[in-house]
Amino acid sequence: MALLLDMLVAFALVATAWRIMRSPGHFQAVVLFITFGLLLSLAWARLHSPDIALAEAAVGAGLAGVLLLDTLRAVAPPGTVKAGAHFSWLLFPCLLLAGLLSLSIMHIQPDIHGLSRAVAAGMQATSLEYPVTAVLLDFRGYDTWLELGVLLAAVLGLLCVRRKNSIRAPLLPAPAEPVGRWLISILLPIIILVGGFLLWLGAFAPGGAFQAGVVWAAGGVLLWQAGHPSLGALPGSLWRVSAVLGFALFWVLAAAALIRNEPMLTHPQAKGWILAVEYAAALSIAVCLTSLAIGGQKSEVRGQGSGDR
Amino acid sequence: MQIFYLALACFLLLNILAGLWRVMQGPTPADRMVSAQLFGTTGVAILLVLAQALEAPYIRNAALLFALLMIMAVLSFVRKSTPKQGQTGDGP
Amino acid sequence: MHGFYIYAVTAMLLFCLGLFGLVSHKNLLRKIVALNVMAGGVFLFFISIANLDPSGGVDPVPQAMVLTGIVVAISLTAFALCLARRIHEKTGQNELDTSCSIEGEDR
Amino acid sequence: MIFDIISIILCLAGAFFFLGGTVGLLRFPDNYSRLHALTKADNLGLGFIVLGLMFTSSALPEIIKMGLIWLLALVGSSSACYFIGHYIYRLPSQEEE
Repeated sequence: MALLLDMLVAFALVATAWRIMRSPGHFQAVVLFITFGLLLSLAWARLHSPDIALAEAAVGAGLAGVLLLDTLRAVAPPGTVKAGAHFSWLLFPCLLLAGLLSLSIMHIQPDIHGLSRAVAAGMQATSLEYPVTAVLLDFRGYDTWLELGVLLAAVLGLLCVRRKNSIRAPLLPAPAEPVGRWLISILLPIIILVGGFLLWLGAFAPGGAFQAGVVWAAGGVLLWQAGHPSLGALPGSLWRVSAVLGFALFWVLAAAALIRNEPMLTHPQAKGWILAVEYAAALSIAVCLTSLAIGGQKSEVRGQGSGDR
Repeated sequence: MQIFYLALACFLLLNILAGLWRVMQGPTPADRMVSAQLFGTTGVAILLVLAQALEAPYIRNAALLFALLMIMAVLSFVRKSTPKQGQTGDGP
Repeated sequence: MHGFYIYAVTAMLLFCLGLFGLVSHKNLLRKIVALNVMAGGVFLFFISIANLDPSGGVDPVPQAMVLTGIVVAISLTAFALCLARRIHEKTGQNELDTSCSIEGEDR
Repeated sequence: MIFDIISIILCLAGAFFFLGGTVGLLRFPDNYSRLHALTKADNLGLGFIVLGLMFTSSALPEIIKMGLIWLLALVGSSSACYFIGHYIYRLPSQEEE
C-alpha cells in the first residue's frame, strides 16, 4: 500500500510538472505550480523529512503563490496573447537525458555510507539535540552564513533594480471588506505563535530558524496584503538592522574565533550562543523574505499615480 | 490500521488527481483558484492521515502551516482585480 | 528501497521537464516557474539518496542542505521575478528579445 | 479495538464527503455552485477525518492540535469562498487570462 502511495505521488508530480510546462495559459501554470508545491510536500512527508515538508509548506503555500500571482498581474494583464511553447522538439532530447540519468541511478550502490555516522559521532560535542539543526547551525555553519548572505544580496539587488534606498513599500489601501480585517486579526497572532513554536522546537525536533523565518515572512506579507499600517510605521533603521543581524552575528562569531586562534566559526560550548545565532537568523530570514516579497511590488503600485521614476 | 490509513491517503490523492482536470479545463481563473484551494484542504487531510500512518507526529505541523497559509494565494488572486482598471491599456 | 528508485526517477523526470520548460518558453515568468520545478527535482533526488542510509534513518546533511536550498531558491525566485517585472516596465515585453533588450539598456 | 472501528467508520465518512466534493468540483455547472464543493463538502470531510484520527491518537496535545488545524481550515476556506465569490460577482464575464 505504501508502494501504491509512492507511485501515485510520483505520478501526480510528473503529471503536474508536465502540465506546468505545456499549459497555454500563464495563470493555469501558476495555479498548477502551487499544487506542485503541495504534492512535493507530500513527497517530503513520505521520505521521512518533516523539516523540508515544513519549509516547503510555508514557501509553497505562502510565499511562492503570492509572488507569482502578483508578478503575473503586473506583467500579463488578462486578455493578452497566449504564449505557446517554442522548440517543442526539444522534448525528445530532454526525455533522453532523463532516461540516461535514470539509468545512472541504477548504478548507485545501495550500501553507500552517508554522513549520518559522522553527524551522530559529533552530536556529543554540540549542545543541540536534533541532528538537522546541529548540522545547520553548528557543523556546517558556513552554509547558513552564506545563505543569509545570499538573502541579503538578493535584497540589495532588488533595491538596485528598483532604484530605491529604503526597503519599506507603500502600503496598499486596507481591504474594504470586514472579512479581510477579521481574517488578519485571527490569522496573524496564530502565525506569530506558530513561527515561535517552530523556532523553539528546532533545538530538539523538526523545526528551526528556516521554517520559523519563512512563516514569519508569510505573516509579514499577510499584514501587508491587509494594508495594516503597522508595517509601514516601523522605522527604517530597525528594518535594516534586523535584515543584517543574522549575517552580522555569524560574522562576529567567525572573527572572534579567528582572534582566539581557533578554527573559524567555532564557538563556546554554551547553548546560549547557538540559540542567539538561531533566533537572529530566523529574524533576518523573515525580514529579508518579507522585503523581497513586498519590495518587488513597489514601483508597480506607485506607477499607478506618479509614473516610473 | 496502518494499511487502512495508507489506503485512505491514496484515495484522497486520487481525489486531487481528478480535481486537476478542473484546473486544466476550468473556464475562468476563479475556477482554477477554487480547485487549488480545494487541493489545500485535501492536502491537509492527507498530511494528517500520513502523520498517523507513518507515526511521524511532526508532519502535523506541516498540515498546520498549510491550513494557515493557503488563504494567502487567494488574497493575492483577489487583489488582482483592484489595480487592473488602470492597467488594461498597456498590454502589448 | 523501492521508494528510493521511484522518487529518484521522478526527480530525474522533474529535472528534465523543468529543463525542457526552461528552454522551450520565451516568457520569462514561465522560465522562472520551470526553474523552480528543476530545483524541486534536484531537492527530491537529494532526499531520496539520503533515504538510502544503511542505519535506517535519514541522513541529516542532505536535509540541511535542501533546507538551505529551498530558502535560497525562493529568494532567487523573488529577485528574478523583480527583474522580469522591470524588463516588462522598460520594454513592455515579457520576453527577452535581442532588439528590445538593447533598447532597454540605453535608458 | 472499538476505537479502531469507530475511527475507520468516521474516516470512511470523511472520504465519502471528499469524494462528494471532488464530484461537485467536476460536475457542477457554474463557478458559484463549485464554491459549495470547496466550503461545505471538503470541510465536512476534513472534520470527519480529524475526528476519526482523534480516536486512535494517544497524546492529548496532538488531539488538540488536530482540532485547531480543522478550525484553521474552516476559517481559511470559508473566507476564501467569500473572497472568490465576491471576485466572481464583481467580474462576471471574465473568460480566460
